[in-house]
Amino acid sequence: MQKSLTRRDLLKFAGGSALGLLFTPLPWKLLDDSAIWTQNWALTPKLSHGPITTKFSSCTLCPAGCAVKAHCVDGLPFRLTGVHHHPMSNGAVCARGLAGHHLAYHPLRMTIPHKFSGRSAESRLIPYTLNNSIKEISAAIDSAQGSVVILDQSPNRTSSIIFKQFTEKLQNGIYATLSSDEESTLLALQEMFDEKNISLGYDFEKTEMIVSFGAPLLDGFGTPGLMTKLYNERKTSRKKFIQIESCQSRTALQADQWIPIKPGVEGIIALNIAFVLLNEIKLHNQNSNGAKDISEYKKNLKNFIPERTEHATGIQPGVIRKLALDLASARSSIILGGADPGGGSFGKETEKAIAGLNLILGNVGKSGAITERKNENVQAEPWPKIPDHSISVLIMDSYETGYAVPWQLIEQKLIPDNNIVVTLLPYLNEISAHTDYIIPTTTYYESVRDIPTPAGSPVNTFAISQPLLPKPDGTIEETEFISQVASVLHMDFTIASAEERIKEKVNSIYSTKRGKLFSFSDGQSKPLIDISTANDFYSQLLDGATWIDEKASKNLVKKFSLKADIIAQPSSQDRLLLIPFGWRGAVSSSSLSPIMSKLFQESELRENANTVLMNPQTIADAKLNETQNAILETKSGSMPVKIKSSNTVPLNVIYIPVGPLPNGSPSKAYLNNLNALSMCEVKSDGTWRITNAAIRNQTV
Amino acid sequence: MNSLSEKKSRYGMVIDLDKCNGCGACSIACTIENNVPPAELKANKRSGITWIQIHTVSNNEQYPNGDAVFIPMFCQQCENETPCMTVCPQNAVDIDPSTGIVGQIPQRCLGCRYCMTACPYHARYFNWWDPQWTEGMMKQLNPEVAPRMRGVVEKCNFCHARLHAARTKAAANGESEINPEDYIPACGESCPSKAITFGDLSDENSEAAKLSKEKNTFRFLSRLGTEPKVYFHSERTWIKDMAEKALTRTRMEEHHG
Amino acid sequence: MKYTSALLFGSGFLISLIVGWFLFPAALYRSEPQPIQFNHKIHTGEKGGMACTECHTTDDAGKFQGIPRIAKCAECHAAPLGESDVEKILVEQYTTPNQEIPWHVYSRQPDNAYFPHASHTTLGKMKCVECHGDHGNSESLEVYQVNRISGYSRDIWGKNISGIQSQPWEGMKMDRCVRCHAERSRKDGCIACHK
Amino acid sequence: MDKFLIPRGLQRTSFPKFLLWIIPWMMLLSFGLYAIYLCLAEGLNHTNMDNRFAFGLWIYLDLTVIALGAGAFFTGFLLYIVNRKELKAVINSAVVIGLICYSGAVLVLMVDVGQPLRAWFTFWHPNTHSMLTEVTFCLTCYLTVLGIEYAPILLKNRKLRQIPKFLVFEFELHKLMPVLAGIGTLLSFFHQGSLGGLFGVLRGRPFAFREELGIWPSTFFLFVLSAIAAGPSFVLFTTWLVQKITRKQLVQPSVLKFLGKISGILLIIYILFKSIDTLIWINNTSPSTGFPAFEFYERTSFGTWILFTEIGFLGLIPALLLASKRMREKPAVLVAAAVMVCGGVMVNRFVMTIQTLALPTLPFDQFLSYAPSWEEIAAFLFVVAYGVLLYSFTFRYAPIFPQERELNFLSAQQIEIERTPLEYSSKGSRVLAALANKFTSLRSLW
Repeated sequence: MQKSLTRRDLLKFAGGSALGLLFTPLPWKLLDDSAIWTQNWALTPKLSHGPITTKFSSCTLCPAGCAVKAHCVDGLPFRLTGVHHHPMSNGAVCARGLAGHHLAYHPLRMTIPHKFSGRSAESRLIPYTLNNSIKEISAAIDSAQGSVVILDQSPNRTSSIIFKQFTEKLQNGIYATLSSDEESTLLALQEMFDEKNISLGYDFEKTEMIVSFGAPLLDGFGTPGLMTKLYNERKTSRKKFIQIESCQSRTALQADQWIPIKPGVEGIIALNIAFVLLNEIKLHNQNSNGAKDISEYKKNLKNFIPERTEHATGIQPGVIRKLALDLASARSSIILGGADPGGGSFGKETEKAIAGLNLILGNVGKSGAITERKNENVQAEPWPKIPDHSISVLIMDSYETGYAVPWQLIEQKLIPDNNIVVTLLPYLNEISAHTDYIIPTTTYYESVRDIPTPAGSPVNTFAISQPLLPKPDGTIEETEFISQVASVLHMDFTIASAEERIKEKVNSIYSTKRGKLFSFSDGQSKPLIDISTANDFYSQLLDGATWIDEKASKNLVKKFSLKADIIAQPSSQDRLLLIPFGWRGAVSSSSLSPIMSKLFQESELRENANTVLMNPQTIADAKLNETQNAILETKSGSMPVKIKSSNTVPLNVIYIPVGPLPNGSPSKAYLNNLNALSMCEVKSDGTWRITNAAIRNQTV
Repeated sequence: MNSLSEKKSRYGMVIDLDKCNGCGACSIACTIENNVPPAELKANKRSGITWIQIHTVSNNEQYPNGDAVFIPMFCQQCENETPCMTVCPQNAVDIDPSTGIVGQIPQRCLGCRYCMTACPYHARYFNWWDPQWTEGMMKQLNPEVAPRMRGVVEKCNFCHARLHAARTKAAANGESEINPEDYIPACGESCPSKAITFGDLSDENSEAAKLSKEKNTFRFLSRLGTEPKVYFHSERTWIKDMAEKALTRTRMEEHHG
Repeated sequence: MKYTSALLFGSGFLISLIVGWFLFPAALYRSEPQPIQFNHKIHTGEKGGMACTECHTTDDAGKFQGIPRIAKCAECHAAPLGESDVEKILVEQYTTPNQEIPWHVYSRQPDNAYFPHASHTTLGKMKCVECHGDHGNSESLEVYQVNRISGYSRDIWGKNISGIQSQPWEGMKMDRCVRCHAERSRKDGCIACHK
Repeated sequence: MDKFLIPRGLQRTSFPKFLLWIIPWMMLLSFGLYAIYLCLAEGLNHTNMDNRFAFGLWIYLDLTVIALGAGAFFTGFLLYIVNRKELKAVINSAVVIGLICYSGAVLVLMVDVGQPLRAWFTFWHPNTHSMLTEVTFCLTCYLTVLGIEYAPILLKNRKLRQIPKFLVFEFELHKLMPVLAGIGTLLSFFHQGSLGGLFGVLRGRPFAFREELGIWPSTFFLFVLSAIAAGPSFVLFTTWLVQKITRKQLVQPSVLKFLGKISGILLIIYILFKSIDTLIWINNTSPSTGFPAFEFYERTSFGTWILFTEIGFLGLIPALLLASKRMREKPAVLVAAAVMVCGGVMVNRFVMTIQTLALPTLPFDQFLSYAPSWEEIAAFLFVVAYGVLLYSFTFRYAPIFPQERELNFLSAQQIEIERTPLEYSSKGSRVLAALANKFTSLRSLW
């Protein structure tokens, strides 16, 4: 008989199969595999299984050029560490350097040339062919009314030589450099001598006393490994760190003595000290008679009796006298200033006043103080010396120096609305966003680069940074670009490849037979003469080694002038003062590995670009409160900022960090005109440290 | 059989706060070493994954009399009643008996975050987002540390992968003990001011063991009785008092007359 | 009539058993051919007479290198030694253009597993065979099967879907490691073998 | 149209009206479902929780609903084991409420964890020291028990009763009830306690940490006590609410009073122990770890007032109200007190979860704040909607309240006069007024 299946029959069937399944591996295996799936799904990357190797190189992220050991998998670096016992870097690499191998893959990285549709914040960035850009740039050079300038931001490389030769071949060409603030005191010192082209360096290791006017000695100055080593050994080596600075910086916190001062009075204090030294203390090594202008210098010092300027500086005369006495009694000392990577130098006159103290104390040309080193610098025109509104074509080799450059500083030299600016830079950042052409050069660890003597080094050194990463197509070496321009302009000018140039340099060093070679792999140094051939020397440098020259022994007995024009007045305190500060290498949006967001975004260790530091009292006076959004105003414009209260900053001052924005890539508008630097006014002497500002509630 | 674990070590760390200048190198080295992804766009101090959080701690004096130290805070490797270990429902956290290191196995973790509420040092981090690297950085991951997936907890384990490497090396040479020089966590190795001393606390002659017994060496929240293995050293008494809550102790005495 | 319900129930039960034991495994694994039919026997047998460790080396840090890179093959096979087609493919497609061979690794463990060969072979005096079976004498490579869900090689779970293995070297899941370590009464934390 | 499903002799609203009632809840349900999808598919970055506030709204609500759901096991315990027959009137309702609370909690928990697919590891590799393991085991087991207890209620459905097998099954199940009640009580005792232990064991959180009595911290026992004290109150409140909404007398007033009485007495005991515990904590436990208790209240927006609200205003007062016979007689007071009891438990759970996490432990750290994201709230609303729907359907198709028939026999015959919603509100049910404005006539809704 017919029987149709009812719903209840279906239930029975289902029940049976359900029970059956429990007796098969199916449900249990599925349970297991689904869990394993969550452990291996495609949302998390897979690791490479290739062989692990190590290579040596040198960091090119800042002039210090620390030695680096790269641990690689499948030939790509996954970890960078320092090289132990290295004479300068001493086994240390800074936070930024540790992540240097990421920079090639930065979100703002560019691998093909780009052209801006205009200069305004709205202008768009258009991908462009290399040939067209070179044609247009060459044409501009050809038809330039004003000067054609190559601005080299990390001088004394072998590339710098090419730049210089190229500009010399042009009738209106200038090869210019922007001094890194680290050596500003030394440069001032060099200018004070009659004899030109001498080059100086700090002999920190042997000195007894380091008096720094705001130089971040322990927060990215010189070679980090060396400075921290000296600091840690200061108990045994009887070294004293004295910091004269308005804010309680990292260095001030750690220094043996911190002398808090009002902002912008460094020059006055320097002359205060000079006064005490020359009038109240019997200096055993009286050196100032070398000065031609000693008499009027002394006469001028009368305005700088500590008591007279106390109201201006806010320091009791006692403090200054004590400091002067310590300096006089120290066997050797170094007095240096400036060098905030964001704030820039104090300006020539102040630097002279500070540098002069070294001359008075006879610190110059003395081991354990400021020594002369053999001058191998590529002679260049200092940027400030270039007349305003005179440049019609500017080529910036903006190979990161780690120091801030406000666009205004560049702009004031350009012929208004009739100029072409080219950046040889693989990133879109605060500088390149203003230019017409961005020619993407190779970046860190992508090509062979030479590491010239770092600024402020007491001896000459040389190292080679060997590439660790593949060179992306579309990028071009800065000198290759120059040679292509040259050929378009039909200049008789052949440019050797980077390797060849470096080989030449190596040969010239080898021919001197001077100095010793420190090898990274075995941590041993051997005299240069022990190396059989120049090629051998080259290959050793390439595999990881630093050449260190002998110390220049001869003492400087030269005529110099001490004159420094300082007005015994502090900067006006009627309004709030805006003071930019930075961390070497972290002063632009592009120069940091995305990993650095750990310090800027995921912790408050480093302030990111839209956070200003203010004294709680100042915040209260301005009728604001902490972590509130506010509007910062200066002559140059206004920008939204977050307020952070801090007891490390003085009253009536707004400290604004020059650094990357949190949360990824910044907007063109930010890059162009909404960043800390653009808020600062660039003075005639090329400084931008102090600007009058106001801050108000966002809602008002 | 391989007798690596027969010798019982207690790895620990002493951090000299007077040497630390808050440069952040340890934090970055740690991040790279352990394949921690860059900050997600929306991530912040509280939701990000930074195994070594460096806090700037001030004594709250007014300018210019203030003083401050930088305190790298990370898993303190508690030894006694390890808060996170005892609460984990499925043994994703445990103490390695041969090293005393508190291990976290993200692949076992179900992401209940109970351990995070248990940790007094806030040194555990949850993957709120899927990890993300730029294309090229993806090829630069440390091949010896497994990346974590969304929805699990992770934390410092004294760069345990480096101990693995050291053990492999020793074993290949037929040795059952590692060479202490082969095992230094990334933070200790990278610290430019050599503020971090790492070593075996149970080994009397190790530098770390010696420093951990010094007068001005202290631990944070030691009165919770969890016996952390990360020590701090500073001549500044105020931070010591703060860390051990010695001040609150005196305040208590006032409070109870 | 009164048996219908039992019949229905039973049939459902039976169908499930068939699905679970036979159809499911077939569906769960995806087969992928190896790029080259490698013959271990030729290399290790009297013809080649090589030891496992001659190709499966460790680096200076003692890290096991797994399947050798193409450079190793090229040491002998830069040019064909014999007439076999397999070798022809090897030379033409891989050693000559210096192209790595995209092997499928039967015993590939997940990224979070740390297995130091040195500790087991050098210190622990274990033989390759104990974990990998007599792979070294195989004449050809069996087809590589991958779990569609977990992405693991089938050899990790073992050939038998039930998880019960006939041979000691079958199956390479964690419980196997744990068992062996337990037998030797080793006290290890999870991170001793996880990274 | 679904008349054939509605229990005999009981009056239920017409199907369209019923549809009108459930549609908004359905919409809420799907809204919540969307939020849950987001959290599961894209990760928990959709919540406002973070590394410092690792637990949030969800855990807090889990603890709360489970505490309130305790009515299920405790009523069962009193009915089947202590043999208080009068509770038969509410047992079914209590069970349904319990089922809703527990399944809801487990559901939210599955969204709360970062890797739900690995949740079963807890059974495969359990850490026996962890309170959470205890909770997970008991919760899942007890949920099964509730399921079994719920089955007979469903089987009372007229259509299902036609199947003889089911009838027998139901009968058998009823014989099983005392056993189930016993198991349920045992399980509940453990997980209610473990939920308290969850925070009591946090050595690293001195605000929550408590000394151990035997193997469990004191919070273990306090949670059990507070749960069984609040459970009956919640059953009382829900029953009253259902009566209001359905405009039906469902249980004898005496039953509610009895529930109130139990609640009151237990609450007095709880308050006693809680006060002792708090005193020990303030004077001993907390300071010994370097955290003087007063600090917790002085550095945060949660002043000591929250402590007094919890123990005094929402603890002692309702306890005394419910304990006194005279007060219980006043229906308004009875219900109000019950609500206060539930509120008290909610505050207690809030303090244990949210405030514990808001308080910093490291000396240089600040007090934290946290506000749930819309996804978190939506996911919770999902559970609410799910609860209301499950209850509505059960109420409509199965006779939950045994006394309903005789209590409503007359009223079912007599013709009622139409009333305006306002009058309902005058009856004292704010909820009713709100709903009344939504729908034309609530009386006929059921």
